[in-house]
Amino acid sequence: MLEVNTQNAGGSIVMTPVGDVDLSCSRELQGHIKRALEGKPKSLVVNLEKVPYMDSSGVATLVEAMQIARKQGTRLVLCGLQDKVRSIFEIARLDRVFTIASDVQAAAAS
Amino acid sequence: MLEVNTQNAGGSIVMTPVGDVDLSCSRELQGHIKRALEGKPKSLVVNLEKVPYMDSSGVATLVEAMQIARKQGTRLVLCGLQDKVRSIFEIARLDRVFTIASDVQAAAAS
Amino acid sequence: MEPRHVSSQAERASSPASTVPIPEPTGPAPVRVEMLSQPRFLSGARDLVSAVSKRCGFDDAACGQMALAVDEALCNVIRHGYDRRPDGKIWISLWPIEESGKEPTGIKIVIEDEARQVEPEKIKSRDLDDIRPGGLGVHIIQQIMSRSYFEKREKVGMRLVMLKMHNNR
Amino acid sequence: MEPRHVSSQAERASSPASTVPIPEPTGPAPVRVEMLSQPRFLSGARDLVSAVSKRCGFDDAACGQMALAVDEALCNVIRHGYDRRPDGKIWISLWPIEESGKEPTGIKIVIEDEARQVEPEKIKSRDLDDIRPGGLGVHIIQQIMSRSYFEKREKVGMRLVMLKMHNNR
Ligand SMILES: Nc1ncnc2c1ncn2[C@@H]1O[C@H](COP(=O)(O)OP(=O)(O)O)[C@@H](O)[C@H]1O
Ligand SMILES: Nc1ncnc2c1ncn2[C@@H]1O[C@H](COP(=O)(O)OP(=O)(O)O)[C@@H](O)[C@H]1O
Repeated sequence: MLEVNTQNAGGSIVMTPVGDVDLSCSRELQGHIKRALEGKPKSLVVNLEKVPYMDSSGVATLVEAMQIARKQGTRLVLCGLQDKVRSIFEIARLDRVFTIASDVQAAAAS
Repeated sequence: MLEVNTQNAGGSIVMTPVGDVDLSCSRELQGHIKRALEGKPKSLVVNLEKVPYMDSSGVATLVEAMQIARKQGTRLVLCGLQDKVRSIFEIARLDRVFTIASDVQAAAAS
Repeated sequence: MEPRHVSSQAERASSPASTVPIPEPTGPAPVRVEMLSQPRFLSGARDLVSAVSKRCGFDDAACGQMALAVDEALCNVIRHGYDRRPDGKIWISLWPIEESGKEPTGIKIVIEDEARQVEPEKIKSRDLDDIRPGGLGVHIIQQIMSRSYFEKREKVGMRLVMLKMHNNR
Repeated sequence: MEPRHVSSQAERASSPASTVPIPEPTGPAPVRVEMLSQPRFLSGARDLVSAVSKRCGFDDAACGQMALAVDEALCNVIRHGYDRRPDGKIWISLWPIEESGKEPTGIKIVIEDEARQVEPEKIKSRDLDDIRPGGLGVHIIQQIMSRSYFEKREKVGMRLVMLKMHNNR
């Protein structure tokens, strides 16, 4: 159900989910992220510009991803957060725990 | 409840409602339009670019406006129809009954 | 009084029927809204219908149209059924149309009230060429839905059954 | 089984209470959704809550947050209450908070289920500094709402009462 576009350029992956991320599809996103991390890429950018809404099941998936990424030395960056998505990160005080860039370009440069 | 911005330039009125037009506010729109028509302006442009949604109670208000306008010689033009609003005019086969322009500029020139 | 099931159809008046039978879900609806007959709740009902339709596999344009059809039906209940009384009850029931385990192929939407009963065959819009304010709601519903029909509920009120399939048959 | 009223509160556990009492509407809710415990219906519930909140005078950001709070509460009922069983019932009831004839000053939202009963005081999120996946839903609800509390329903299931005022008190 959840469309996820993934681009791999020289060991750096940009993943762009499309649509609301809630309990009905957060496991799907989890699957995509886990498969991407398995290859131990240099970096994984999760581009949220096409995600108008996310609930805490989506956030949990990203926290898990961050923990796996840290352990294996993959740089995990979130970017393109829309207002509603930014809001949940702020309420959960995770906006300072994640590396958050404005867009994919900034994420690559960060 | 319904925000309606009205500009009067030399006997030509441009009216811009903001928000959904449904049964909860179509009478309000009706009031605004009737007051505008009372002055027998040369033209009345109803700019719908800020109306994401309209139901048949809104359409009825515009049909009534058209009938009053015709009688008194006011030119009534609709413009800026978003997809969902265009769809109801098409279903009701009123898209050819009204003069419909793309935007306010085109409406003035039409 | 409260409708739990859509029962078998007595006194049914069909809109132009499609030839292929549509598998109508029965049993309690997985999503049901109960609302008072107040125009301020129309937007909530619309947005719920649109979101559930989306999850039934319809594209954004179709979801918007389904929201419009439901809005028109609710407006009619508020205006004609309850004469704009604000304390009438309206129920909107939604069923994804699906074979178990498969993706939905359509949606069934039923609107019920406890308002005035009218003969189903009397519920129709004006001639489209007879242009005047109003008289479009039922036409809009029929255009948008694959199939729709009104019926009298068992004791009080009316029921409008609307079916929409992906392939519009 | 079906909740028609929110009755007086026994076994209530309050979240950090505001000092000013909020006028809680009683009686049947003017809008109520009954849904099965399936994640695919979350988006419909969210969009309805957001649209009704809008009609209660909240700005878009607040409406989005209220939709999030309800989503979190529903997720918890689905996961913890019903252990992801798809056939549990959930009720969402909405009341504009208003004096008659005046514009609403807030909204009351109640979520009820027939699922496992737990002690209200045991329902809480993880420490925010103890970063791990999950454990945020209850915190999010408390942050967004002016006031919220869980209680056991009379016979089966839980009830979550959420109040949000314009001035957030
Ligand atoms: N829920 C209803 N209860 C009673 N009568 C209805 C209902 N819905 C529609 N009608 C009847 O059908 C007619 C056509 O409805 P519609 O096409 O929506 O146009 P309008 O409501 O503007 O008259 C109405 O005028 C009314 O007589
Ligand atoms: N509706 C519920 N029924 C039973 N237990 C609940 C419910 N909601 C929350 N809880 C309990 O409260 C805890 C905290 O919930 P939450 O903050 O949403 O985090 P999470 O659900 O990720 O654990 C849950 O782990 C659960 O034990």
